[in-house]
Amino acid sequence: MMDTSAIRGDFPILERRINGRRMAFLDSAASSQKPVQVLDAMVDIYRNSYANVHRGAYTLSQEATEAYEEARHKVAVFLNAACDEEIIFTRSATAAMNLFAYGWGLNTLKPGDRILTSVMEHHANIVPWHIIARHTGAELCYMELTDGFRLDMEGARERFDERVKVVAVTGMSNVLGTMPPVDELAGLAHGVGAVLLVDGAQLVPHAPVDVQTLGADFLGFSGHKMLGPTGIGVLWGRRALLESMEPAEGGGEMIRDVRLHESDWAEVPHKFEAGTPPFVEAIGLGAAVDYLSAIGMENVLEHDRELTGYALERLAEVPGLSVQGPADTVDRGGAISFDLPGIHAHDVATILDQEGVAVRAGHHCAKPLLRSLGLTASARASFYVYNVAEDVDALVDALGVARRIFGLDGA
Amino acid sequence: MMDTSAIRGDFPILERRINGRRMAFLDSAASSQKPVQVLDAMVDIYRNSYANVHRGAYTLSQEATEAYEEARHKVAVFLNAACDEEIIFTRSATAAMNLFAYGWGLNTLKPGDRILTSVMEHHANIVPWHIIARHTGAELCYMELTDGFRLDMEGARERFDERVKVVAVTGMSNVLGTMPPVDELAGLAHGVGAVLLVDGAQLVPHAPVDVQTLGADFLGFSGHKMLGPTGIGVLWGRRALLESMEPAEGGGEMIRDVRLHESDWAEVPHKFEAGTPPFVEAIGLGAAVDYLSAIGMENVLEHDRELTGYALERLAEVPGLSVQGPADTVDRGGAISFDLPGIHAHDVATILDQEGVAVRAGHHCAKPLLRSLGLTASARASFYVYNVAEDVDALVDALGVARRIFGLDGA
Amino acid sequence: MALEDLYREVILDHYRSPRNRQALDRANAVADGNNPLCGDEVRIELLIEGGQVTAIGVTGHGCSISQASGSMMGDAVKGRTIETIRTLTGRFKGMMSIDGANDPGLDPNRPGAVLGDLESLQGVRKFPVRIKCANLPWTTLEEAIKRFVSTD
Amino acid sequence: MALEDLYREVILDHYRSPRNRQALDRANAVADGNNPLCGDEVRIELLIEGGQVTAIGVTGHGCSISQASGSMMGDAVKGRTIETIRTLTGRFKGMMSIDGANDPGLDPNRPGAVLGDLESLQGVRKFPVRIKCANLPWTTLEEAIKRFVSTD
Ligand SMILES: Cc1ncc(COP(=O)(O)O)c(C=O)c1O
Ligand SMILES: Cc1ncc(COP(=O)(O)O)c(C=O)c1O
Repeated sequence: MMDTSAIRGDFPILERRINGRRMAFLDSAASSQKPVQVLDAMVDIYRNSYANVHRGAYTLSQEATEAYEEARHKVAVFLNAACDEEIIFTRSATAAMNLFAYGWGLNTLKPGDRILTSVMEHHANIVPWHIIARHTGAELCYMELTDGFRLDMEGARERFDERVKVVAVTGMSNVLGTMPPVDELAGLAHGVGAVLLVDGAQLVPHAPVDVQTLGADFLGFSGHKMLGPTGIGVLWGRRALLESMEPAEGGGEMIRDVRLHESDWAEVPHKFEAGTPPFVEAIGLGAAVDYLSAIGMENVLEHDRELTGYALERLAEVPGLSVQGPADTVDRGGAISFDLPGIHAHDVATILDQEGVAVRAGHHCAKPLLRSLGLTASARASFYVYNVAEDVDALVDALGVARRIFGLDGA
Repeated sequence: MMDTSAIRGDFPILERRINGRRMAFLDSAASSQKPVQVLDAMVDIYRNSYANVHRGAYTLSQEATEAYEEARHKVAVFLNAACDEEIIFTRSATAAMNLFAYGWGLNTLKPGDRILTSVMEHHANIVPWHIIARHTGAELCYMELTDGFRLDMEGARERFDERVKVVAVTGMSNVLGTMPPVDELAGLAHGVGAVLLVDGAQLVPHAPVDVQTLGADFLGFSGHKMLGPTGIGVLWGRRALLESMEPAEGGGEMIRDVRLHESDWAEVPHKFEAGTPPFVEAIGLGAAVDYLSAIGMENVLEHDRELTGYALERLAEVPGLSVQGPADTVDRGGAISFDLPGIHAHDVATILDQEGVAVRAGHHCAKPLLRSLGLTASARASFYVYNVAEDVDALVDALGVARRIFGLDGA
Repeated sequence: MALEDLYREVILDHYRSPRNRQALDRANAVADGNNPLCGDEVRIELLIEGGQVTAIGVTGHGCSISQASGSMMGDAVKGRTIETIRTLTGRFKGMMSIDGANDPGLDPNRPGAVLGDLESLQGVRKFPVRIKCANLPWTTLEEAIKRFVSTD
Repeated sequence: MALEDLYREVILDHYRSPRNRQALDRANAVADGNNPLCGDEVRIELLIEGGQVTAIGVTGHGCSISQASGSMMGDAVKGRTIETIRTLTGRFKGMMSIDGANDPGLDPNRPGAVLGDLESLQGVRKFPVRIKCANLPWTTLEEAIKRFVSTD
């Protein structure tokens, strides 16, 4: 069990009152809040040990470099990576996915090749493939959903043949909360000789991930959704695959030698980290990983699940409301999207905000999914380590206010 | 005149003692230190107004979005851009140059086209072009240097013909301090219908830049070299050119619509900012820009110039030492590279560090330049707003120690 | 900020029963607008005859504010000259801007184009992220008219 | 940390007058090594005959530490068997590691391969960024031997 009141004490922003009311922050799936420990770790570097990394033979630079590489090590341990070199720091999950799409895809894919993804992907795992498909002549194909908001594995199986060179799938949908069976997809992908990229933007913050058993070959995620700062993300990849992969960006630190008309690449991970990396942000992410590890990712998952179960129960009390996503908490994370007929999601969010409840409204960067659900927008509440049942109650009460204002109350 | 002692008070790290000695931090060309104002601006957002930008219809998200767009506005004013939309936030200067190379270059260049750059470029303005040249079949050509470490404009002029589609040149060399004549290069580039990208990584932190008179069409730079945080950079571009340019990365926020097999792009600048941007870092950069503007960029340039003049004078006292870069302070920034025969640059840096003096040693991510100078490494001292003459004196004294240890003293 | 200022009854009424929600058989000026952030979409179809909008269709989907704004706009511009519509548009956008509160056009005693029901959208100004929603039908209308004029 | 620990006279002597600085006419094991961070480069050429290194060439450029380490290494491995060289390499790298100070191999009274002049590089351990410099010739030597053995 988690001591949420101690945890809440580490997040000063939760004290903020919104429109005079207690704040229920229910938008962690978009970005989480940060504990003071993360802010302190970054401020400490800036105030005491700041200099560019990997570049100076002097004290501050050595200290900063050590702290940066220590952060890499922390992330490697957090994911149970085979070695620190498998951790590539990027700007974000989006940047990680683009690094892979350009570094691997642009240099590998050919006309006739297939990229297999799913309709529940975030734009970050669709749009880069549109671009790479256009440049290479490869074709983008989709796996569909069941009526129960799960990946339709039966239909999916038929999509796997030797034309498929890469499977790019989310570890947890940011709209539905659905967690597809990555291990099974890995088996299918490897069976046809394809590599598997998992979009871990929602999975890594909310569930224990061991890359040695996950089945994926590459995994991208962002720091800011897992208590870390903005401006930092990670691409994890199997070392051997990273070693044979071309870099996407060129610049300093990623080279062994630069001649006038050619360059040779440095070893991994540096090959993929062109220029001055967001190293203070990486150090912040290291502190976030420490914080999450101290709680225990099993406990984080369990806490989310409990709140999700409670929220699904309470939301069922709201007349007319429908949830887009699995109705139970099996293989499901704590992102709950819902539709309240007669009130547009954007109006829901505005009214909830007035009541101190922060939820997101819109297409959640998943337009193909929303379209396939027959929606143009939905509202979404999502949970993290600092949320409590009281937040769910505030949500349900505020939905009552929205229904009253829109005259849906026993009209 | 600048009040350096008031300025130094804003940089707590300058109090650090290195090996028991006062620290002379002379590596700002690699990365600058940060004033408390910048750290406070970022911590304030994290503690009080943090949520993902552009995504939420609730209070925190509106506050964060406003602060982010306000930072964009500050940078636009700082550069005298025609509008805020011309400011694209990236991870760094390197990322800005890669964004341009991929977004513009990969989608525009054809076999037979030429990319014209100079031998004094940083790897960030060479290696991306190696990659793009390989993908497109375009050819990379170089402008050379004069014996006085200036761009050889006579030779350069002959390079300009209608095959040249893009000119990519530094605004200030991080090794030599040389500031090439951007306006003249702009005339030459535009005369043959080419676009001009200026690598402003050193120029923007150290000199007043007005993009409406500079002559460049695109300009990339990093926040961390101008008192801002790591993880943030800028690509400025003329609006009309940005509007016709393809994005490099795909993801959330950069789209107008995403369908299964195609996407439409959002308006500038969002088209180029895929996913969650490093928005807290942008806000930090906004605070850095405020800090620099309060000093006045004319004063920053003048201060650097005075220290450079003084350092060139004092370094001339060191027997055998040779400076790579213009011998005067005309069109020259405060980065001074030098070679001390008989002591390798790396040894110089180690000894200086023991004396509290932080300088950089190596190829400075400019291998083609160093090779053309017949060197494999050099040491470099560089200045910024918090440096004082005492730092230069400490440098010269420490070089004396190095000479003594290596037995070069009146041997 | 009170929610009642935003969600006036007349707005909810237009949202529930939008006017001019039709595809025109015979339109000669059409534009599509969308708000990429919230996904609101609107299509404006106009029949312009003799410098006058003789028919208008406002379709699409979105939040109560964009839908109500479009519905009211249709009523306000139908039968008006392009000239008058331009004045109306300027006035509406003025009302939605930060200093809109001081617009004398909002004085009901003032002669000239009067916003009528549209004035009920004043409360939106207090919810800055929603201003785009209210403006969406109007910028799309401007676009449709611009296209008509340029091909005229 | 005192600079005297790092820049011992014997190191500076090897730096100024490097031994074995030659290209071999007849090498049968060659490797290039570099340290991308500081730009140090080294080339090791070996003539291996009957399991023994009968000639060695150490060329390249770089800082005093990498140059002196390479120079001393040449002296130490010349005439030795691959076997002994492996022991030496392990001992040298051990000396350069964090707990190298406790390596009994550094006891001059201990029998077996003794590092000799190379022990003067012990001070490098206190300057962690320079450890790579000291190790560069050795990792390159290992690479050269590995290539010889695998094509043998
Ligand atoms: C499933 C998923 N993938 C990718 C992303 C993109 O993350 P970021 O915006 O941090 O790059 C997100 C978050 O928005 C997400 O939820
Ligand atoms: C001239 C120049 N260009 C580009 C860069 C790259 O900057 P960054 O490493 O911040 O991307 C630098 C700094 O290292 C530089 O000095």
